[in-house]
Amino acid sequence: MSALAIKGLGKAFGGLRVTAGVDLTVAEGERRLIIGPNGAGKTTLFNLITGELRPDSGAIALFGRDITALPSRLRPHLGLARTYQIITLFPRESLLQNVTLSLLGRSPLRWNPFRRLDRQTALLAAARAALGRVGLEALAERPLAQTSYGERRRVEIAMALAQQPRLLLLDEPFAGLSVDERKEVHALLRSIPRDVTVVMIEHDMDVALELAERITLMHFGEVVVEGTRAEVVAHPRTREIYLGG
Amino acid sequence: MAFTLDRRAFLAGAAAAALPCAPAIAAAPPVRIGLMTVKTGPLAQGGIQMEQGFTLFLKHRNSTLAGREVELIVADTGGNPAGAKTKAQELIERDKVDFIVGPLAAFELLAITNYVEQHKVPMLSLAAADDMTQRKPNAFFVRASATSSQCTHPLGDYAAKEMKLKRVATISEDFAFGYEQIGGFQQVFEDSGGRIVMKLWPPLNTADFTPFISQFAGIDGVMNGFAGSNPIKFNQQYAELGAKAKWPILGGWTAYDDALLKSFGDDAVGAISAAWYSSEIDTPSNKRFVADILKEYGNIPGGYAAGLYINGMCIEAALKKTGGKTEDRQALIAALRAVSLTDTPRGPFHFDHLGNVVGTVFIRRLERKNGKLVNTIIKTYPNVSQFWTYDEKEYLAKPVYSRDYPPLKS
Amino acid sequence: MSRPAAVAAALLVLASVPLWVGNSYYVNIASQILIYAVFALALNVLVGYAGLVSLGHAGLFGIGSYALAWLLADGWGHLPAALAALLLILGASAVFAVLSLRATGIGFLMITLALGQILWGLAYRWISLTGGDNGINVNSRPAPFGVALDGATPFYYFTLILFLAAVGSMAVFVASPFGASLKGTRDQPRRMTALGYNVWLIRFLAFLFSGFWSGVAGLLFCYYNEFVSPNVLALGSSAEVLLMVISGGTGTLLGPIAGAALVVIMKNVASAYIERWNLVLGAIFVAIVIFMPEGLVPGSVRLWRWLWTGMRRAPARGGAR
Amino acid sequence: MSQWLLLGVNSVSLGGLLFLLSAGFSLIFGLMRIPNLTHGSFFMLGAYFGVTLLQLGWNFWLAALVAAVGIAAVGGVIERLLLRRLAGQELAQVLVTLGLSFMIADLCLMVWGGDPIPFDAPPGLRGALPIASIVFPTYRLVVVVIAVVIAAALWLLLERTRLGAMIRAGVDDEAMARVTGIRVSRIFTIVFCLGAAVAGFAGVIGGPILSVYPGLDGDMLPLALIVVILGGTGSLLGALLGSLIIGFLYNYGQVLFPELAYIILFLPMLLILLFRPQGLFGRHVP
Repeated sequence: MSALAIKGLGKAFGGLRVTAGVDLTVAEGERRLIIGPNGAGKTTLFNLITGELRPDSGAIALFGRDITALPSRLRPHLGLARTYQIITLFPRESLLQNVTLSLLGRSPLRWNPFRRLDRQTALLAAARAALGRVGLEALAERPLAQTSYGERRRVEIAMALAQQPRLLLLDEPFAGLSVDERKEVHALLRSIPRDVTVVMIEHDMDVALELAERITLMHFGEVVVEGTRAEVVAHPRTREIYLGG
Repeated sequence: MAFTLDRRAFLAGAAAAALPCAPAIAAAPPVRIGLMTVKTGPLAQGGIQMEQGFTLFLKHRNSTLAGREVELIVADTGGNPAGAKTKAQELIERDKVDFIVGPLAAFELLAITNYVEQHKVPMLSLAAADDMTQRKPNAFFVRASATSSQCTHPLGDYAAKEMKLKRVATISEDFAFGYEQIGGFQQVFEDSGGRIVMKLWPPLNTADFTPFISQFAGIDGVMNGFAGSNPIKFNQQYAELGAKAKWPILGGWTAYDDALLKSFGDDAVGAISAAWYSSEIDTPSNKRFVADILKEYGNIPGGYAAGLYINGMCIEAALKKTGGKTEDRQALIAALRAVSLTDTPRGPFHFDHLGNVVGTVFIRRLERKNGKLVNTIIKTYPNVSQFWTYDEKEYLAKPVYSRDYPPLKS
Repeated sequence: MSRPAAVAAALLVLASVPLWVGNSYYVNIASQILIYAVFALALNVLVGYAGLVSLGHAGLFGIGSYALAWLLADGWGHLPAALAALLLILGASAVFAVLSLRATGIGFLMITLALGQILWGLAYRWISLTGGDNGINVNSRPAPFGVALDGATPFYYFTLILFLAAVGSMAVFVASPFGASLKGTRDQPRRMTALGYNVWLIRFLAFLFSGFWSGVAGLLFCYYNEFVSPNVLALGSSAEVLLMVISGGTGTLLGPIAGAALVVIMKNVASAYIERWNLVLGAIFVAIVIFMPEGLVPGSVRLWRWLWTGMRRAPARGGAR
Repeated sequence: MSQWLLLGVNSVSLGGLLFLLSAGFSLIFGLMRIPNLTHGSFFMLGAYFGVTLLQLGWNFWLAALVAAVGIAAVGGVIERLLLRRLAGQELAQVLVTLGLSFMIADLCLMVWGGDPIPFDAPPGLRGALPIASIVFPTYRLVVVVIAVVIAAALWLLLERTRLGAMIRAGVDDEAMARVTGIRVSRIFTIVFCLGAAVAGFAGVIGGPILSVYPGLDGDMLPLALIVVILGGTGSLLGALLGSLIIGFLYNYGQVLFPELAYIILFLPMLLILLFRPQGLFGRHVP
């Protein structure tokens, strides 16, 4: 059974087709990299997988279950998590509260209006652990607004990991990071256990290619090439798209 | 920008003005009068005039009534019921007033009537809600102006008997004051042989009356009960649409109040109205009142200013009767209700056993004389009671005039 | 001062109001402040914690007032009438929520405004039920556990108890996991969905909570005035309570209370001394926006901190010299 | 029959006045995303300015133009001193615009008193014109002409000038406009002044129909809101068509459904909000 199976996925905004007949299959435990020039429809594809956008055609299956019509909010409960290219965190809250919200999302506790959140020791310990995993435990109490961009990127990843995903979608996790930060995030992504399937959009080939087992190249909303790193790099269409064909 | 500190400051100012001729006033504390008026928002128009009328009265009396100094406390209700309630509490519980004068609107009065009665404070109000002196009387209330229907009763009589109108349409704001005015008119007009064929109720904040005016047809006159700023808009639109040329227009006192004359154009000329006050009345006190309001405030007074001036006269007469004493509230209200005056701005009047005025109602025609608009008195109905010529018991057995009562005859 | 000490001091001050304000009139003003504070706190659940600005909340407040007045006039007892009114409020809140939560932002504001105006129109026009602009008189206050609430002081304590219950429930709510979820939907609704939250349902439940306390405030208002008229449902009333929340400080517990005190005092007490009190009130709102755009309470805290650190730093600098 | 014709003509006329009232509101709301709750106050203040000039013996049209300029100045001061620093803070905008409307209403009461002040239409336009079987006040027809002229002028300004292009760019995408080097802050001031000016002008033009009185601001603001919701924000065509629809709804609704008089405008507004939140002719969801 594959982690993600997409068949004939299509989406258009007005007259503009941003996703056209995409087929994509990702095996369980696989590390998949999606590349393509700006406007290729990579983030749109993520939004379709998470349900933030509704496809016009096609089907999406998560671990063998068809989720095409499933409301977006239920998909995290099936083990789907993502990070965003443009950081979408909770600016007024501390790092700990950010990660706690992520943990709460999969806990029935989130409906409880009576108990004090700051007394939920198990939950908070888990949130601290998640921050620890990305090396931010020392900053747990700091308001998000007072952290650096690189730190926020790591919070994004910590929040996604805290959801205990089976399929993790990473939207440009290295964007805007310094060399040192890249190394840290790189190590962090390498440490993700194999029972988590990872699909990543990334422009930075140097770091990304090393992480990926298979690569999908998209252009104008379509899958152009798919294969191993060597196959894709060697493919004439890749050169054509990236080197100004 | 100067903010008037209007409460204690007034007392000081008035006392200073009175000094040269003031007799030695006994050590008794001043009589405290609370004036509930509206000085902010859309109802301020009438509220400001109310304050003018009462202030002038106190000035005429050097702020001394029946030998006692008067302290006036002015409270702005903001023109809403909850505000009126709070201000009534302020006046009664904090300032411990002996009389309440006001409030302006019926819905303000209804919000405080029980409270004021419980605290046994005599209240003199312009608010016209019929039932305040009919089916739900308040033992501490007197009304020297009129009930909503008190003036429109004789107007119905005049329309049927003198104007010989047969089929009349009515139009008034969609609220109790409108219902009661129109109901009173309909009752007497139909009892005198006329017929109301159409009743229209535009919402209070109607910007354009054209959709209503356009519905008039098959009639020989229109009766209106507008108040506030609506009469200006309505009469202008009534004339513009050619309705005025076809059907004579009649109205209650608020629709053609003398204070509105400066705002009307020729559109309103010819309107027939019924009012309990007219600036044209030839009594000494009215001449003085009109001249001084003109001098002090630059406008002709109407019912709001006159009503408050007359309320002041009632308080004065009652105090004279009690020898200036205010402690015995039962005696005070009894004295107030026993007041009977002849030389007042509205002419002679007295109160009935429910505390409502019995007095003259004037039928006026709006005319342009020497370039000025005036309401010329064309007929007077003396000694008009709130029950008109009906038997009180039978009258009170019927429901209060409302949107649907009396009903339209089909 | 520690937090429990501050709370104890505040409770002491509130509980002793009738002893030191001197006159039953001021006790009544204090009751009014508490009633409006409950209302403002209720609206703050939506405005401050859910990021949903309602301009129709006077509708819910008014339904509470009217339902109570009507049921009492119909001969119901106080307790059943109040309970039935609260049930009705929950129902009305659910309808308001289902309709208005089709939008957020300005759309939400406009839908609530339209709903409020429609209710106002009904109250005005459905005379057989509401008495039209004459309103409905309520002739008695309840006597819970045999304590008659007719005087200003007993009624103040009755209001104070409900006020404290409201503040307490808000404090618990805000600190709870559900409160955190609600704040999350305010800041990043899309992210919240991706985290597995049902954003619509969270907002809906918050709306019910807000509507419930608005209704309680409406019941108190009805008992306080012993009178209801369409004025309580008017757009002006909705705007007034919104101004209380914003001027005091949204998303805080003390802000709406401070805002309620400001408006009630300006309207009722200051208006006795300042003829143009509307002008002054407007100017105060504008000044708040200029000097404390986050609202009176957070703004004062900021100013106080700034002064405090400034004062502490100044002598230290002097010593270094 | 003639009643329905009269209502029809009046619907168009009222629509014209409503357009003048709401065009500025729509522009300001569309470009600056500011729900300008002082708009009704601008209308009323314009009417008071106008009537004061008329009482000094000024020509009607000159008075209307000068009142518009005066309100533009008031609007400019408010935008520069207050709204400028509140970009994106909707709650603070609500607080400050409502606070200002309190102040303006009370100042007007202080200066002009509580009595309604009537307006005369300009001489020569005071009578009535026969149209088929009815007579209709000439001035009300002139209002339609004025509305059309203002609509055309605004349209030309928005569609045919460089300033207009910049404004439209701002309406569609503020961030994009900034990137392309448009000085958005100056555009904002210009648009706010323009919107205020049209409102003030409308106050004078509406004077001979509505007169001016305390509370006129509160009567007008909801109408502007309804028109903009119905027509869609930031769309001139939307404001025009929205005004016409409200004109017809108001006139025929009052006659056909007197029982619904109080909700005849808010019910359609609610339905539009629920089922077509971008308005009938709007470009985006507000």
